Amino acid sequence: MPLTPMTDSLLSIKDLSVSFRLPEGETLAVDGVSLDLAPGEVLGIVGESGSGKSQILYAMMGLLAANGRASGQVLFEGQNLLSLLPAQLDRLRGNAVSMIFQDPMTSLNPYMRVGDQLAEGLIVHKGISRTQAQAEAVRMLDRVRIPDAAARARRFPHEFSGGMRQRVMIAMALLAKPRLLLADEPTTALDVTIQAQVLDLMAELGRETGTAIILVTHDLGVVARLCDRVVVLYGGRVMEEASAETLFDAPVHPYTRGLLAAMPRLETALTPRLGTIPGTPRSGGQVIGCPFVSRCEARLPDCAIHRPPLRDLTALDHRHRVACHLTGTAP
Amino acid sequence: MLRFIGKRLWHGGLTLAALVTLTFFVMRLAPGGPFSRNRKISPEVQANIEAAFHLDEPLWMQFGRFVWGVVRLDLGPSTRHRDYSVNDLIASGLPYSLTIGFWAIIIAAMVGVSLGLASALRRNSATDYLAGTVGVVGIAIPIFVIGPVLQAVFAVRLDWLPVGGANDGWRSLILPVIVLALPNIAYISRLTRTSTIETLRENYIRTARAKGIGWRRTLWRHTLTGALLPVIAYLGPATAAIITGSILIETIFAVPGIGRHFVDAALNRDYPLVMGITLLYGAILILFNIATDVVRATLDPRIRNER
Amino acid sequence: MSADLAPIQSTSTMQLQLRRFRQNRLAMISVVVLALVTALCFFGPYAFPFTGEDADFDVISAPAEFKWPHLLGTDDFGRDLLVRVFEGGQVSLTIGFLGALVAGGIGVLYGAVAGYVGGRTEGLMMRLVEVLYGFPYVILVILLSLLFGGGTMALFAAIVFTLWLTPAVIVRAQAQSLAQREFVQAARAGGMTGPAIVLQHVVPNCLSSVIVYGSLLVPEVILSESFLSFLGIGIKEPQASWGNLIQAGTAAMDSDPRLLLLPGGLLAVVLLCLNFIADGLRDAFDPNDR
Amino acid sequence: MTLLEAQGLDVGYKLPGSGLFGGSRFLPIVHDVSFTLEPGHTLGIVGESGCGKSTLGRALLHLTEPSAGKVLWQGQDMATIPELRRRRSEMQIIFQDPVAALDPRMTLARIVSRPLATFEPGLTRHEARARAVEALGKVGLSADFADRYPHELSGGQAQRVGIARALVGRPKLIICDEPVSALDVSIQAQVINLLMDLQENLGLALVFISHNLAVVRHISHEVMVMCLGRVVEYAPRGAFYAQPLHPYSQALMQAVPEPDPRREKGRIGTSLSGELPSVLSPPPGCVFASRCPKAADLCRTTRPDLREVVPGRLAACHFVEAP
Repeated sequence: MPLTPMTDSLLSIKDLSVSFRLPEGETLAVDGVSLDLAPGEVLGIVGESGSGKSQILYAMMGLLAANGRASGQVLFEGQNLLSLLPAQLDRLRGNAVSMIFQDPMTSLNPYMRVGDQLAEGLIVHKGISRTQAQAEAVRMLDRVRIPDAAARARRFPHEFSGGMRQRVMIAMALLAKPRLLLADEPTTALDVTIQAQVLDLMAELGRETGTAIILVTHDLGVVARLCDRVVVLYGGRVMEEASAETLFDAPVHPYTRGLLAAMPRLETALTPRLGTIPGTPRSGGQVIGCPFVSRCEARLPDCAIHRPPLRDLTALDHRHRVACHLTGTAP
Repeated sequence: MLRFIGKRLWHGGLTLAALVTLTFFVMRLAPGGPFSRNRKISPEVQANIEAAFHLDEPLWMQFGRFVWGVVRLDLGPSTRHRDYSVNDLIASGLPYSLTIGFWAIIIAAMVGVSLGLASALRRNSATDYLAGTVGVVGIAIPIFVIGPVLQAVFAVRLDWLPVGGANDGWRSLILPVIVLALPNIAYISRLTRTSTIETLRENYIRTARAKGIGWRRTLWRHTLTGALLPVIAYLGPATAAIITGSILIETIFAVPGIGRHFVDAALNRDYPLVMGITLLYGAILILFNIATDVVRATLDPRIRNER
Repeated sequence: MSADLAPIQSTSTMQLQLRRFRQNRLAMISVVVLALVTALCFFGPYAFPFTGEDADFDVISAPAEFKWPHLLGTDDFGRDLLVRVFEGGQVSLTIGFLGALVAGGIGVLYGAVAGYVGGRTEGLMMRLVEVLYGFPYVILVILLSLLFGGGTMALFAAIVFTLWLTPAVIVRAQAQSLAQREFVQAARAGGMTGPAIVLQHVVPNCLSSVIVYGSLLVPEVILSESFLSFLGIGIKEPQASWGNLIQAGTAAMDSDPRLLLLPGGLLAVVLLCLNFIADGLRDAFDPNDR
Repeated sequence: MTLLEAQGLDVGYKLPGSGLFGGSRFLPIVHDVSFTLEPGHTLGIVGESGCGKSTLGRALLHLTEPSAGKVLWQGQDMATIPELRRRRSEMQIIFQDPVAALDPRMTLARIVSRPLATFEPGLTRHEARARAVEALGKVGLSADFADRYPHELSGGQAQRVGIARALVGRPKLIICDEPVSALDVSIQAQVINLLMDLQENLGLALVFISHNLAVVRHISHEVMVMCLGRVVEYAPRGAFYAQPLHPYSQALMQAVPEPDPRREKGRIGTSLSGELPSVLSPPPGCVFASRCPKAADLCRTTRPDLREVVPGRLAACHFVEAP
């Protein structure tokens, strides 16, 4: 789904930063991230732990921890989410924008029947009756392939497997037909065959309802399976952004290339040793120059001093942007 | 659910039996007897008084007689108050102890929970510090200090309330109930505050907020259950604290409840009365523990089908 | 291999916890006040030419005029109030700290063994605790102090026997989770025997929660002693203890409030300090609600 | 000489019964597992959660007692080795959660040198510490790490300390129980390479347990696939990844997402339907029958035994033929 001109983008994040006040000082988890999303598009945000990828979603949904602060702009259908009052934000949350989380075992209310937890959103946002909402909930449970949905709706979360609970979460999120679904590592805690089921479901429902999806994950395979476009994050900053095909066929940024070399593969030829990126992933914090400099084996003297801007390599396909001084010299 | 209650009753019965047996033999082992403290009376008189109370029989016989008594709900005569049976003494004292204990728990729960919730929701606010001070005062300053002080101020000096006794209807209950409730208000408010803060950190609260159902609905429909479960679980042991406290209250405010009887009975080795009250207190405690478990089971489905 | 910042001076978990405790002003003030009161109680009486039990009949019920030697006056037997409160403090504080230490010690070992061993033995050990918990505490402690024949030692044994339950339950839960932790399994893979693991891995890691709950145990023990003495079962006249002093004070409440306020006040101050210290320790050891 | 051999191994846990004297129920987790492992070789054990691979790993060292069958260490039944704990220096284990595997109250030098107190009691404190620093060096941690504490380490560094502790007693075998699952991709690669280097330099045998087929492919010589406590396929690495025989292995291969959009976009919609069966109520027939696309009534009733379909390759399926 190529990105049409900027004006009718569903979501436009401009220079978003998220910082946390800790006793030992202020740390910057997200440092000036900008990205756009077209209606119905599936965008992947990839990064290791500490890259700040989840904090972008939490900032948008107003779910930051008490000591967290977000700055910049998050325009969703023209409204800046960061400046909305809680009551205004609540009209959108679970209605126009909804979110699913990583750990299915703890994300559902253990004391409330599953059907009621689903129906609740509809009752609040669509103002329909309880019985109508519960019927709609059962239909949605059936749609996400929960066996004998009507009976299961009356049961409690601890009677569901991990995979089933994640499908319930997806049903809950898509019940109100949102325009945007935010997914924070939805399949990380699942087994690989169950993960495949959940990814298929998300792809199917996304296409069917035209819901745009932002998928945050550390697993490059999951991104390849589900996403149209990918953003690679490191130390709270965008390192590279491109269509899935371009990113995996011709990665430019040393970090992206390093990640792909470090990932063990099933089908390509075996190499005696995996490609490695030395050192440990850096998390947030004020940094002059490129955050990846301490681990980058292709670094230039300039990388530690000047912060590489996100340049558009228009020569390749329409949207391939990279933040690296190496490309500065390239055509 | 019934199986759940049945199992709890069975466990409770076992505990009560163990409790009563232990008390029976510990009392017998304690030095001195029911009549050893009287002024000089001739050995023969002493002997047949003891025979009248079957104290000359072997221990297991006496225990058998006691158990048979319990089954017939007749706890036998009191060795100290000769003209009253244990049943009479309990019947006269119980209403007072129960009323005070009951109101103390109700007030402690209501005031404690609301203070705890308010301070958890608006942390470091005025209510938070107020609840904090009430909490610390309640826990740190014992009943037998607060009681006499309030008594001196409100009853003696200002004469708003009766100094003691129980013949002035509910007015004479106010001070005892408040003093008895204070430590539990403190404990419950601190407990509610911590459990609410922990519940607010749970992932399913984050999901509720992400559903955009508004903070009020999130609080009432999602946060409250999780926050109150540990408090309800504490209400069992709270009754034990209330029972302990009631003995003090009845001494300070001269309330004719069974708590006071117990201390005198223990000091004077009034075996039947001690056994009677122990049985009563033990039963109250176990029933209350079962009640709190049942309430928790209705709220938390995992407990319900766990057993 | 791993490019790290300059080798920082490494701080052990214990040092980290102590530093966090020191930053807690309220807790530090409480430590100072508690130390002051304890010192006064144990060394104060030496400053006076008489003991708490010497009755001086020509100064009966002297008012508090801060005049030497009876600074705060005397009770109705002519015994110096201040010295008696100090001596009472000695009794209550000794029983409090010693009682918490012994009850805590028993509780920790019982809990650590039950938690680590698991299986049927743990079931039985915990059943016993459950039964003892079922006991109305007051009956148990009164019966035990009678069983042990009254007097300070009997009181001490009765209190300790009833108060080791809570630390046992807390440490058992902690030991149970520790037994599953990988570093305990790694110790077994490292050839360590069961007892060695309990002593070197389980108990040290339970210490932090023991210290927190131990500090809560001290006020409990002091309260129990005063409670029993108040009921006339604990420390008997003429020996002074805060319990029996307060009991005497309540009887003369309206005529001479000093008799109650002095011991009661000191007891309240000690209990307040202990509670603030306990809060400080809990925040220092598991600072999750930062 | 075969280093480690499992013969018809069954492992399970006793669940405490309810009530005071309630009888305890026995929950079987691992059923009838057999294999041999040569020195310097790596056996990869792969399977989804609940398939019993971690339980098997612990039973191989008798950290949990097997309920049936035998584990032979250099030909000798481990149950009969006297003072087994003194011989544990030869067989070590590393864990999934690197930080939880280190006692938070000890310095790294003490953690790594602690096993020597049992294995080589003669060593002085100073010699033990030197051995610890040497072991830390072998896993790429400089000497100044010796006095640090676990809470000051990253996940990757903590896992290296776990490996150093395993190395200090000069083992012949290390059981790796999901050692890299909790680590980031770039750190995962570092630890995998480190394990392979150590195997080459020290002639170590490894039992590598993981749910990640790609990681297992990179490090193993032989691969064993487990499902619900049973072995469903056993084969040398090359043959297995070229042509997995058992339908479950094929399904796993199919489900693992690769960083290749064209391959993956073609895979959407091919996932299995049905849920992971629960360990508490294992199905009578084949363990994969409830989700297998080729399942027939035969599969649901009689359990296929593990048979040699091709020399050196075993599979437990009624319909599997030689490739």
